Amino acid sequence: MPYIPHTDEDVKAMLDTIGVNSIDDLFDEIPKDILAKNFDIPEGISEMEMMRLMSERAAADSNVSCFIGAGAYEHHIPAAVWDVVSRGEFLTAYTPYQAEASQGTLQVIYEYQTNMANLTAMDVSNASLYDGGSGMAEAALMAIRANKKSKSRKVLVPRTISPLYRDTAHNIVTNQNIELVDVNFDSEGGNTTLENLKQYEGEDFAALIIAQPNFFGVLEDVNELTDWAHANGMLVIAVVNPISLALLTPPGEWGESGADIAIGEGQPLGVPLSSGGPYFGFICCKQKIVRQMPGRIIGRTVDMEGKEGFTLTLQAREQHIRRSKATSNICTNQGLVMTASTIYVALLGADGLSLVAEACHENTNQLSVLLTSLEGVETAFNRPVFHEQVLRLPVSSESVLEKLAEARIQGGIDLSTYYPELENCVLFCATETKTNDDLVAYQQALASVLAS
Amino acid sequence: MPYIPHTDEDVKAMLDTIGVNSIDDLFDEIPKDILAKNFDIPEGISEMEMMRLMSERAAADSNVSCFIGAGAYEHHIPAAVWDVVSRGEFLTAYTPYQAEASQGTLQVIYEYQTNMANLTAMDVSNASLYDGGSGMAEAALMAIRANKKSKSRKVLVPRTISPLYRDTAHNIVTNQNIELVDVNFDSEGGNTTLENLKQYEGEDFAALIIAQPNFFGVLEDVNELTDWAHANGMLVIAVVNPISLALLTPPGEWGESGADIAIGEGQPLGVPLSSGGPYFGFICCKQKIVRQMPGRIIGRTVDMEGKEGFTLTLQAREQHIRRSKATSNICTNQGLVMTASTIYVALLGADGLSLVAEACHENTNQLSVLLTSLEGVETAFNRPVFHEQVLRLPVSSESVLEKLAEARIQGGIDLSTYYPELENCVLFCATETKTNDDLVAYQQALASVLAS
Amino acid sequence: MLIYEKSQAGRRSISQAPITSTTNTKVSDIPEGLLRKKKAALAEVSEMQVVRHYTNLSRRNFSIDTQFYPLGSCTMKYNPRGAHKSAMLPGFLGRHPLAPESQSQGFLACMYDLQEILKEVTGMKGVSLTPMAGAQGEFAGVAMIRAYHDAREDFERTEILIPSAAHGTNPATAVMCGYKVREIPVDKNGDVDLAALKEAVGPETAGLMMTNPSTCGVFERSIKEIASTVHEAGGLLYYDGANLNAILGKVCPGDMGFDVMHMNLHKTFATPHGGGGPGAGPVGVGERLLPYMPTPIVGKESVDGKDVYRWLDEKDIPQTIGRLSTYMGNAGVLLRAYYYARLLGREGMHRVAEYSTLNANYMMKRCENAGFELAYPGRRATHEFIITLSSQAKNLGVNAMDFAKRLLDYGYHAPTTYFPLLVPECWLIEPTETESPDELDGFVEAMIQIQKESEENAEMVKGAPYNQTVRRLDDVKAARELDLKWSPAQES
Amino acid sequence: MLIYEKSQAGRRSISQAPITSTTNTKVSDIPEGLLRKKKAALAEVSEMQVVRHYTNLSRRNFSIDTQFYPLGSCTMKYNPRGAHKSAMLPGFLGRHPLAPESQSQGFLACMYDLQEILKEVTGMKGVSLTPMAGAQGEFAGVAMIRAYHDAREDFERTEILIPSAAHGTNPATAVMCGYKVREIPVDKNGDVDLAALKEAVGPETAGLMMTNPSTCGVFERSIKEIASTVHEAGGLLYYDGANLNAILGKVCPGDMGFDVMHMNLHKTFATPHGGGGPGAGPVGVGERLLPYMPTPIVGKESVDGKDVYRWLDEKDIPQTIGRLSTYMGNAGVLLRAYYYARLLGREGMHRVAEYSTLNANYMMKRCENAGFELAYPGRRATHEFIITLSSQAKNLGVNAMDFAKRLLDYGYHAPTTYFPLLVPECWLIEPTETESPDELDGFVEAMIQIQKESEENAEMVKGAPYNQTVRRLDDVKAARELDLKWSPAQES
Ligand SMILES: Cc1ncc(COP(=O)(O)O)c(C=O)c1O
Ligand SMILES: Cc1ncc(COP(=O)(O)O)c(C=O)c1O
Repeated sequence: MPYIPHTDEDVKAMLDTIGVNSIDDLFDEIPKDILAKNFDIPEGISEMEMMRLMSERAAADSNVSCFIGAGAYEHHIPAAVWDVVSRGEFLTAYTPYQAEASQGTLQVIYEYQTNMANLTAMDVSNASLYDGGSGMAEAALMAIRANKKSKSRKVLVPRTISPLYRDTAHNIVTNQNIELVDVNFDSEGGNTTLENLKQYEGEDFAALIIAQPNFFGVLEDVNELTDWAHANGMLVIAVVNPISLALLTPPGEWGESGADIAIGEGQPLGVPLSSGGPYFGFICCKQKIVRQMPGRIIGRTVDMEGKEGFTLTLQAREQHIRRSKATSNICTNQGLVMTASTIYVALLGADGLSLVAEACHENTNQLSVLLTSLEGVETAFNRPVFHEQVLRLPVSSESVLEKLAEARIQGGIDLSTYYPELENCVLFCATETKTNDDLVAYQQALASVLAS
Repeated sequence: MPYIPHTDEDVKAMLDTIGVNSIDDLFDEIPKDILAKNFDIPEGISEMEMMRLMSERAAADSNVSCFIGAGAYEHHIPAAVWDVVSRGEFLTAYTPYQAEASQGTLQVIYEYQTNMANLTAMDVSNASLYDGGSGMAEAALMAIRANKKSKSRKVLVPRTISPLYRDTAHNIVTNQNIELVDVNFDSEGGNTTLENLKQYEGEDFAALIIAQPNFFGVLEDVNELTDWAHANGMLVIAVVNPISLALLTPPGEWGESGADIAIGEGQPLGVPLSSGGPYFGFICCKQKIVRQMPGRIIGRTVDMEGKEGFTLTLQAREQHIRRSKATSNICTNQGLVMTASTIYVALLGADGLSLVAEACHENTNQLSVLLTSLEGVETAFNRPVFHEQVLRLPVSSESVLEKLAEARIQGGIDLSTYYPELENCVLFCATETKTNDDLVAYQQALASVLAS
Repeated sequence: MLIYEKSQAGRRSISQAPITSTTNTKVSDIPEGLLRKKKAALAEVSEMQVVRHYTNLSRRNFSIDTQFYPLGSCTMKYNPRGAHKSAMLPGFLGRHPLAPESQSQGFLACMYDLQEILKEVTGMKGVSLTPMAGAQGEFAGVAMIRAYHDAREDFERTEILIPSAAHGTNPATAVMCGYKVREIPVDKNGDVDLAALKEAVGPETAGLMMTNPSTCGVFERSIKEIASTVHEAGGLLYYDGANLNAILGKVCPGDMGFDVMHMNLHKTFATPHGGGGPGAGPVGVGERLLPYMPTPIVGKESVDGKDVYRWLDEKDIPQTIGRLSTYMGNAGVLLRAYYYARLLGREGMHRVAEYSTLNANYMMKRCENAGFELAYPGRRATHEFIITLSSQAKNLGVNAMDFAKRLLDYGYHAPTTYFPLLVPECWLIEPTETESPDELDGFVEAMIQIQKESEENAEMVKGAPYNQTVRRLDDVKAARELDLKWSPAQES
Repeated sequence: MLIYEKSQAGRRSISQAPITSTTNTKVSDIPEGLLRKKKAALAEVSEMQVVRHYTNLSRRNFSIDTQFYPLGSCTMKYNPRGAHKSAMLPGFLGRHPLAPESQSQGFLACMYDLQEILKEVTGMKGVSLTPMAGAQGEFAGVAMIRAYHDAREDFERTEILIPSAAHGTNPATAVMCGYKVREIPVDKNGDVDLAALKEAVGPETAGLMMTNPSTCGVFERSIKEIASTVHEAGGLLYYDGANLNAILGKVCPGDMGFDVMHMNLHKTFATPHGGGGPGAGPVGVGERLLPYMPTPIVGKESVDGKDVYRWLDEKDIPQTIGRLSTYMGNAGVLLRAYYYARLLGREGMHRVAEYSTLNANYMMKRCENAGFELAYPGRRATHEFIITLSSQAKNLGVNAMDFAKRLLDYGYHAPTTYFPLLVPECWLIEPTETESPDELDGFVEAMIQIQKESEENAEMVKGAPYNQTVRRLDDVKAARELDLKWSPAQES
């Protein structure tokens, strides 16, 4: 019996203690007619067989050269990260409800909160949300609660924000009659301009969301946008790539007074691509709205003897205390992945993160130069980008990407799926993991696809 | 500077404390003319680059179906084994010289000693030797010290023992003028018979070494051989596969009074093939000769408060105390791998080891049936085997194995390299990791090689 | 000590720095005004310092790998190392979420198989794996209930009924889906108060959310009557699968009358809790809610006699409530659950319920024999049970929290305390099936010891814990003088 | 508690049992008389019990990943996790030692590269990677010295000279190679007594084994005179590379006049010590010993412009001393060392010596300033240094062992005590280059504290340790009442 330690003698002795004859007797309060029949599922197999099956399936999807980004990035993850994270004491602990027996996890979260607050230049961070997309939904809900000046249940959401984020957030907030209002972008720059926003001036919105860099890799004029939103009574929600924050102005310093809430996908900080999860969403905010924050928060305190220690705090926001009046229903979050990010950030430091960001940026630029040297291939937008780029091809991007895939190059994503106006457009990136040979291999593969 | 934490300020402050101007000043006792110049080695690279290089090289050697045994076996290793062994506290500790700060390692070794002693049915075990082959050398040296009745520096070594072991042992003992005397084998049975030994009766030998199963996979008549040796004043050194001991008579029970020393390669107990190492040699013996044992031994004792604890003991045998009169020069042994074996044995238990042994045996038998169904392929010996088998092919085994390798099947080893008389013979095995499809794939590949 | 306190300006784990390419243009193409001015205040430490710091931090945790951890409602069972290893295979870790389907067949096959297994063992008609935890599974479920009523243009249904014993996520979820919550009381036997339920249901009832067994640790015996009551009123039944471990393989939620449910794979399917997550909360639905399932889902087709897997999305499920995560959810957790499901297999599933129930009933009996007061003495334990320490609190001044803290000194993690809220001074104890009777006995012995200590020296017990890395912490100070991050100023 | 004490007959980690094939013939073909009669007495426990047991055991260890561990002569530096990960790549773990060369090019390339790097940084002409630890490297080296003399039919040379400060493996090795050992005294400055050496050398001298810096923690200044003395007498010089960390990249043993040496890759090249092993002890040789190197060695050829690697054995090196291990040695350790060497690279090698020397000299100075007595006060420290606690032993009754045990309570592993034997009450302290000054300072502070404690309350210090999982252990009882394994009888 996999994972069950009981011997026949154990069972007999235990049943005797309980005073029943069989294990089935313990189920005698359950109406007989709902007891399950046999299942049509495979018989149990051994670890050895399963490892082989899993190895074969994992191998089937490997040996590819990946230039897809679109919110999830292939970065080098130091070996130390997952070696330490996989220690049983991190891996198999529960949420730190008994603080004295969970100081390890609690201190890690406190350090994580510090990292995220300092990276974003915000006042406080929570202990993680599920992921970037659902995090944006939580941020929108939080902004609506927090914006005391606004009665609106509407939030302005530029179309330069990831369509996957917008979709996710919409699906989560819509049941509360909250509307995410699309804002168009400048077709030359691929960014959101004041021009695009003008029509909403004077209207009541709870918040404006600003992504930096945006989904196209394009850099928004975040200072201008932030000030515009604040001037119009809106809170500002920043959606940022944490690696980029080593280089780019952090949300806390956008415009005159900084963003009010900053969220994003934590994956770039030491989390493997892993088909999309587990990642983690981060959310930071200004101190004054911390009580509107969803999710767990850890505080530093002292014990009976005055010794420093850490504990869950501000729990009155959470579902297990506040129930239907909670700031969110989130309970289990992404603790382990957040732990990985904490170790990753410690290993890299601010300087290391800068180097990673620079290397990604350079590789992407480099690849862009290589690809646009091919006949008919050009960049789609004329604004500065960070570490990701949109190219327009002379032919259907869908079929080009398919053909590249046959050469085991995952060349990016076909933007026309999400933006009908961006026909033949491909969104790609080249992270620090790519060598010059990798870039040239992409160029050559694309050249031969275009030639064929 | 990889792995060096010092900042420029650190260095300056430290030099100030020391009272020198530069790090180079610290080397001022070294004659200038022997200071090294620049090296012609590659520049340092990053973890990311190195991981990529290593991944590519590792991948180059994979995707093979391995039917080679010959002393190293591909067994399934439960994931828990190396996950736990890789914990920093096991991985990065030193030899447990400070017992109070090393109870983890010490108790593991005590449990390891117990496992090996109980598996072999011997009285005591040490804490590991380097590997099986060098372990046989240590056993021969030990037997010569321990056999008070014999003045001989000669040991009888049947040719059915691994030629790699014989070679290794010879190279190690020869400098002490010790001779390992070859004993021939029965060409029908592939085993060592009393007939083969008869010529040595009456001569003075310190010991007879007996391998069970022997290098050909053939089962020796260990009881008969043991009694013969004892009757002739020799000690008996058993060379055994620890997995086999779940099924086969343990050395401690061979013949009338059991083997005196038992050694072997520990690799089958949870240690990856890993190109030949690190593995570990085990050595067990009768209580009365424990003071002749090489290597570390752990004992159970109590602390000042009477609490159970573990410590290095009988150190007067070892080089760091006894120096030139030590039982061996061994110092660093194979601690971590021995730890892996301890966890492996705990996971499998006696019943699990039996099942592994049976599965290997069956798979090998099964494969043997499949292969000998091909025209001209036959088993080379007529005695019962365990889990390994010699086949005679109708053509050169070297070229057959080469062609199988092209089909990514490693079909076994070419015995004629080691035994000129065993022309066209292949030694192979099929462990529990092989499925029926794997066996059939080998058969089909061989069929097509033979047909070509 | 915090990692920042070990930091030294200029120190680095240099081998982790990527070599930048030769061009050296750096970021000169980014406008100055968009660049960061001041370096973020992060630790500057060596690789060894990092490994040592976090290794030592890990050692300050209780965990399943080191201790018995009978935290009620949390199902702290053994997390197979093989599951971890197989989900960490480079091929799985390296797959981009938007990789083409043609280069994703290995992963998709696992997901498809898992969907099928979960459907079968829950008696549901469809499963979507995408929710990233139990609470998100709840959200998906209630959102589907809403989509169902909306599709029928039944817009009057504005209430979700929830028994008072329910977990906080249930009411919080209902509100996130735009519903009002109406609480239904629980009677003294731990059952839902049927009369109260019957009074509460009506045309405003969108549905009922409940677990069975409930968080009272007992099986809701009138489940079929509850189901028909709600169904007759036009509402749907949501099953909170947090307690699925109690009935896995023995009772299918579908057969109890539930229309929709989530599974906490990080509980019932043994994926590690990770100190707070990640989990996975797939939803299963009956016939009626099939059209509304969240995307993406994995579909299987036969192409030239070969199985080909592909993502199903809005195009395939036009009435879907849509995606709830950026990509497809917590894939790595799902792979671990798949591993676990395959190892248990057909004949292993029901043993989960059987042995977790055996362990709980054995412990309950031993506690009772030792003089501890059961919350529901006439009832069978399910996979968990409740004792109340009210009399200890009243007579000895030692409450449930004191008992819990003292238990840590004995090397056992405390059970869930003060939940469910309706039982005073309660401990919700869930041993799970993977613990041996020796551990259960050791735990009960410790309780007996603490009882004795409480009688002899209550103050000592109230001062617990003593053997942990810190003594009892000041939660009030933590909440009053918020200290939520380290900052350089504060320290220097 | 021992794992056997958690055992229950019939319990099993069932998911680890291989499924046996359908034929079910089992082992009926094996004669009854050769089969085991009674099941071996091993633990019968569940997978979780195993994980929990050994996880908890690991927590009872000091280690580099958790503590500063300045054990002299052992070079306890950071063991990069990346090295571990790359050696654990499935492709490397799965390669059979006898796999065909055509399917081994990845592995062989790593080994070839490592040979080349080691050759270059030691100034040797050839390197064989096969020895499995330092002591086996010594064996290989001395065996080659013997083979060299034998080949010249110079059979009179029966002695190996060894300074008295040498590690025990040196004399033990010499004896294993059939030599007599003659000890050479060390003078009060830690240098070899040159006069005594000159007296000892002669036609019986096969060679001299020594380390430089010696285990006295000082650099042997007269190394060139020592070398010429031995060489002129017809002997060869063996370099014990255990202290290579002190000079890596700064001085090549070849340039000091050594003919042969070993390297402890588990010290200088940062492979983990594993609680006692495994290590790797490659040997490097000068011109004269090239023909005798142990096999196998990896050679490189160019075939059609492509590098092809292959094993060299007796066919290629007919005078080889032969193989010393069943296969090729501790391949996995060698891969880790290769990783480390590549990360350091050309410009990183000499920093090892520089910063380990800086750390040692800094600590030595701080110890001296704090009033501790240095064994060789006039000398520079190398990568390690010695203090003697004789005056503490004499005046306070607190000896080197007591100091060491008390240090454990401060969270630091003790330095090497009572080695080398020639310094009374000594501590050999080796901080290594990977420790930051903060750790070094903390250690010295602890020593100062213990000194104070010894002056104020010697008994307390002599009773240490107090914070470990056991108090001081009874070694005498361990040796007198041998208890070397658990057995069922003994316990029940
Ligand atoms: C009864 C019950 N329902 C729901 C949940 C929420 O699940 P999750 O934490 O996965 O979001 C929990 C988790 O503790 C629970 O115990
Ligand atoms: C000076 C010295 N020489 C030789 C050795 C032996 O090396 P190994 O333990 O690798 O066999 C050691 C190991 O401690 C040593 O310190």
